[in-house]
Amino acid sequence: MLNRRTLLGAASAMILAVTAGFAQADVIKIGVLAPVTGKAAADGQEMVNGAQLAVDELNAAGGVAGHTFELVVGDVGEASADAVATAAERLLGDRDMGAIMTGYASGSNFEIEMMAEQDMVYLVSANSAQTEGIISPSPDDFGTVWSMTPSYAGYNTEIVPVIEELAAAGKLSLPNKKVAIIASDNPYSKGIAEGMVDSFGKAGWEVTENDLLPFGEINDWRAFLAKIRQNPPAVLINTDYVSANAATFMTQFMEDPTNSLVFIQYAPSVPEFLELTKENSSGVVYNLLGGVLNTPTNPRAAEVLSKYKTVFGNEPGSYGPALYEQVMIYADALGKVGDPKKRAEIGTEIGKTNKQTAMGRIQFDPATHLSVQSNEGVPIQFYQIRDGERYLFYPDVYATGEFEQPAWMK
Amino acid sequence: MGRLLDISQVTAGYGSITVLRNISIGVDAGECIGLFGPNGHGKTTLLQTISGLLRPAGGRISFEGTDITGARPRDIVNAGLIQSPQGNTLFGDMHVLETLELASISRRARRGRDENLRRVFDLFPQLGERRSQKAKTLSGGERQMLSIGCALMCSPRLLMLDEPTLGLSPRLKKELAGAVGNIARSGVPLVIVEQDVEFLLSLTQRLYMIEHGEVIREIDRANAPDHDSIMKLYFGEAVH
Amino acid sequence: MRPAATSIILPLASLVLLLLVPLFATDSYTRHLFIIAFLYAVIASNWNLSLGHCGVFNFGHLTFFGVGVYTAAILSKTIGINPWIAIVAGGATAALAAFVIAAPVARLKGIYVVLVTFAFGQLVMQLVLSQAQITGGAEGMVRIPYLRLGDYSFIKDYKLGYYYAALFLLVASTLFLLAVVRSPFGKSLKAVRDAEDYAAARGISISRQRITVLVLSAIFTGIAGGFYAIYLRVASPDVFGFGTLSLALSMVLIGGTGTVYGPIVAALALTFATEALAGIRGLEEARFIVIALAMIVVLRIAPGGLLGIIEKLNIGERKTAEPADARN
Amino acid sequence: MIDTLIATLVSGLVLGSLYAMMASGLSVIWTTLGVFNFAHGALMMIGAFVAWTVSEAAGLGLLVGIASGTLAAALLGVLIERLLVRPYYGNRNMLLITVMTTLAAMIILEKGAQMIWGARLKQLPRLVDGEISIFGATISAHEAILVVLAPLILLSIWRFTVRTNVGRSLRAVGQNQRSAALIGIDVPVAFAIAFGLSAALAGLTGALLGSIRFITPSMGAEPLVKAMIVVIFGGLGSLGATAGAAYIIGIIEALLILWLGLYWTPFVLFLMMIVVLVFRPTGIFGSSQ
Repeated sequence: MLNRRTLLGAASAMILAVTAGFAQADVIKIGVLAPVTGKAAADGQEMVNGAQLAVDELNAAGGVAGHTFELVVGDVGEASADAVATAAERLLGDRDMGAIMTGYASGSNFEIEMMAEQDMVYLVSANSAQTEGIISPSPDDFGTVWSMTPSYAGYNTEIVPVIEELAAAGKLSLPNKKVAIIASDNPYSKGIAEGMVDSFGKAGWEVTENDLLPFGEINDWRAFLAKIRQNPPAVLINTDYVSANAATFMTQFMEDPTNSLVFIQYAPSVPEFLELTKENSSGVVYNLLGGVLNTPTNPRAAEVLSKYKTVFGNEPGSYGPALYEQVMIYADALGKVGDPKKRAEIGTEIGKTNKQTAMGRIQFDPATHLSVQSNEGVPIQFYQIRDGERYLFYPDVYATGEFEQPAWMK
Repeated sequence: MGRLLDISQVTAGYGSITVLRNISIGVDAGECIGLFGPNGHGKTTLLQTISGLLRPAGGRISFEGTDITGARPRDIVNAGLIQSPQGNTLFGDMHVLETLELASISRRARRGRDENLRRVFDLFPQLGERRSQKAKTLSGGERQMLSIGCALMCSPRLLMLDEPTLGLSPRLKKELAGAVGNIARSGVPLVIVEQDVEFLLSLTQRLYMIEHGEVIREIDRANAPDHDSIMKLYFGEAVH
Repeated sequence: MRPAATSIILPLASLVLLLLVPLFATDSYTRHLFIIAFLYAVIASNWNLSLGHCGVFNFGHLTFFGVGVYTAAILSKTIGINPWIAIVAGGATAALAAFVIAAPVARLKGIYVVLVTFAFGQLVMQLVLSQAQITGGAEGMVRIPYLRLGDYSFIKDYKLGYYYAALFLLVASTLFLLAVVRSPFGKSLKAVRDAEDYAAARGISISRQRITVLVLSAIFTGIAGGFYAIYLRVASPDVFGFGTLSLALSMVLIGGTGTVYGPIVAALALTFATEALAGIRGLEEARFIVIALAMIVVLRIAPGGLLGIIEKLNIGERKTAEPADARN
Repeated sequence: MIDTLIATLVSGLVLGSLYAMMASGLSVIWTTLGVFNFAHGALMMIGAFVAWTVSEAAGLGLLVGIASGTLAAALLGVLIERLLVRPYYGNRNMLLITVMTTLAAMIILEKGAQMIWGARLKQLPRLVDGEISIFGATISAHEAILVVLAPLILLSIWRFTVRTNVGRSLRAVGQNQRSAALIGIDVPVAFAIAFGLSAALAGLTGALLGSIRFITPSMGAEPLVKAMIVVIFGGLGSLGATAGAAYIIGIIEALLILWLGLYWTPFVLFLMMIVVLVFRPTGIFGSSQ
């Protein structure tokens, strides 16, 4: 025991000595923790691209407070715990690391604790329910960790009033007050489905189906759809966010559509969903929290999107612009603090952010470290896809088009 | 020169185990010879080496004057040097006729296919009766017939039979011996590996006695000792 | 008699070196890599006990690891048992799982062993996925309690405590393996591996041996799983995935498996080699290709290491030189 | 209720056709060489990607794409046989070594595909558009083609192995290599043909599936596992048993999804696989030795 204490002391002393010597580095590294390989590589590469875009732009403008930036990628692969931890350790172990960005690295966001332990600035986009779960018991321990996405609570509740409003305004005729919900077995999908069941129930709807699928590749939705066709609900909801699964769902639904409004969680916002479903997705509805708010009243979004497209040649989903903005938020905070080594201070500064971004106006809730959801802040956005175009129809202030009853509904 | 099959100083084995040691054997045109000796002393290994299933570690094998040492089995079959292997199960799930037809796959054999087929069915009428039966449903004797039939379908210029009577009843043995005799009389030179000395003596002109991978004695018709003394020599008193 | 240098001095010297590593590697990243490498070394060397020393081609070895992971996670987080005990309990449940799968494995041969153990792994994974209220389903469990020793907490010490704990685990596992291999039982394993018929004739029960060896190989693998869960504070179903399996398998194969130490050395080498490649942008996928190629090359040209065991797998067929008639 | 049942059976038929094509390829290699090819799913994926590249990226049309995908997979299959399987002929542990080498091949193909084609999902257009209604159950016309095509392909492979000398020699080599060599069959060539044929089947399956599912580097994993279940269920042996088992598994899977839900279906399938392996390792159609 004595031995270990001595060793520990010696080691800590060495670390202090070493870190002190490097305090004046003028190139700050920005880590991106992302699934660059494996199944989620499309998302991961978009994250890297978004961050790279911001870094290049900052460097071209001469850097921030005398510092320029360099991007370092930590690949989490298939997001196994040791892959995420190893990549995170590698980034954390780099003495020039100023901040780490991610869209999502693990499904559980467990790496947040690793970041907080070392006072590393960590900005994350997705899985806000997990982030909230980790941070809200003791927000002060996570001074450097902030989430760009607001609480997912809006996903659970907002859909009911939006649909009822559409019906009341005569834009949507609902044959009955039944809803069928299918979810995939992961906290995101399942949590939202449970929330929706609750919200619809409270509003007096009958939930006719509430199925759960294993998380993973689903190639055949026909068994579920067969049940739907037996007893068609007015609203059909799928909260599986995997775009390939959702695209298959949509295609198989359209083989023999029922008189139901189809709502799919998140997946339709991914660019390839459109490519994959083509005309089959015309009419589908989805919503986004913390997604790109591409509307005339928020010109920032169009600007970021067009920059991204110019450099990388394709349309990004949410993660490219999100990582771009994350780097920019860090850069702003760094500009105020000046010294990249004062990460705790930078974290505090990030917490005070009040900035118009591609996602809306970002402000953070000190209790949860999530961005604040509101029409003036980061709004929940409802979209409808029609003929390959996305129409933002709710909230009205940002609307880029009207909702129209899907062609398959009588 | 001039020997049909000439094996000189061949050494072969499996991995690090040497089975054949500098063995030399020859077969002349029109001749039937027998290989004889205790089990596990290299007779089957020798046939496998000749057929190209095993690559010899040393020595030379030539057939009709052509060097075939280390040639591929398929080329050796094409040359007409055919083996009917021991303890045959052939292709269990293939029909008799299918098997025989397949056996004439080599370029040379394809030409004589119909004639060979007739010859096989003449020789083994039972096979003709069972032509659409799967090989695995045949009796031991019939399998042996099919195996020899396959070899004949290859249009052999030299036929090597590895223990054709193994495990057969005396009656079947006799029947098969008759058939093999017919093949020999039709002019196909034979190399026969057998435990049954009487069977061998009745068919062959010469015998090689093989022990520990070497030829320890060559016996001509002329200097043949009688049956009992051969048995004594190799199997001790206890046989019979 | 082997020279003392290879059997005692070299391992001891390596151990001393590893004990000193934290003095030089003061950053938590390097130490983390060592910890992960130690865990893989435990997995690979124990796998080698069934694969190399007994010739049982167990494709579900990582299942034992996963069982350990979830045991420790559930016991320490859900039930609140001391993490140290939870880690050791991982070994017990893994051994139990090994016992369950051993029954069919003992009866089967060749490819059927591969398939049944693979299926078993998939079955356990499906079970873990489907019991989401206990296991956390697809996303797994997080915030698992961490280790403490008295009032010494294992976090925020730049992983010093975990380093030595993992090293201790590796040393214990290695001593255990050495003891097994050198015991009369270990020698009878060799007899079975090298001549199944002969061993059976001498009254060695082959199926009992296979069961025993699978259970023994699971113990430290399960403990390593428990340690993994407590160390990373996560349990997620990807431990059952193909990625972990093929990485561990490549360690066993590339290490060469005549000895207990081969897979251990390979685990250390491969962990650092792949991590070095992981740092190069744009080559993230390539590192897996490099490992796969290394596996193929070793299988092809390094018979000393790998073909040694392969030769000894599945013994008992005498007609060795015949072209592959390996089915049964 | 009847409608649902019919829809389920049709869905099982689609699955069964897919499994039959995958599993018969696996089975051809198994019966001929005694090799269990873990790269089979990856070859299917390559077929789909090449079909996509030729058809979509190069714009040469879907049929040319499918043909190229099939051919590319076949060539890769022959290459795998040459480099990763042939060196171990005659080794008594060939089966287990090739499990490892083909596993390595799978990793290389999957990761290589990701490097070449990137991470974004891809899809091929369908051979024909529109839907077809069978007894009130609707499937896409493309899937209907798959359902019709699969038995035809299997039948022609079966005829090939029964009627032609090349096909027969594949069977002969599978049943008894030594005897096959002794009647003049070129065993290595037969092996290469078997591998090429099997890989071509995988490639064709991939190219056809690429219009229904999405083309990703890991798209072959699930069909490979299902094909494994099928060959175990049918017994590692004859083509007919494999095809029969494929349809049975397809329908069982569809029924399980209907009755138990997607959630428990994989669990039950794997349990079935273990039970069959333990109690009848030769498969339900195989003769117990």
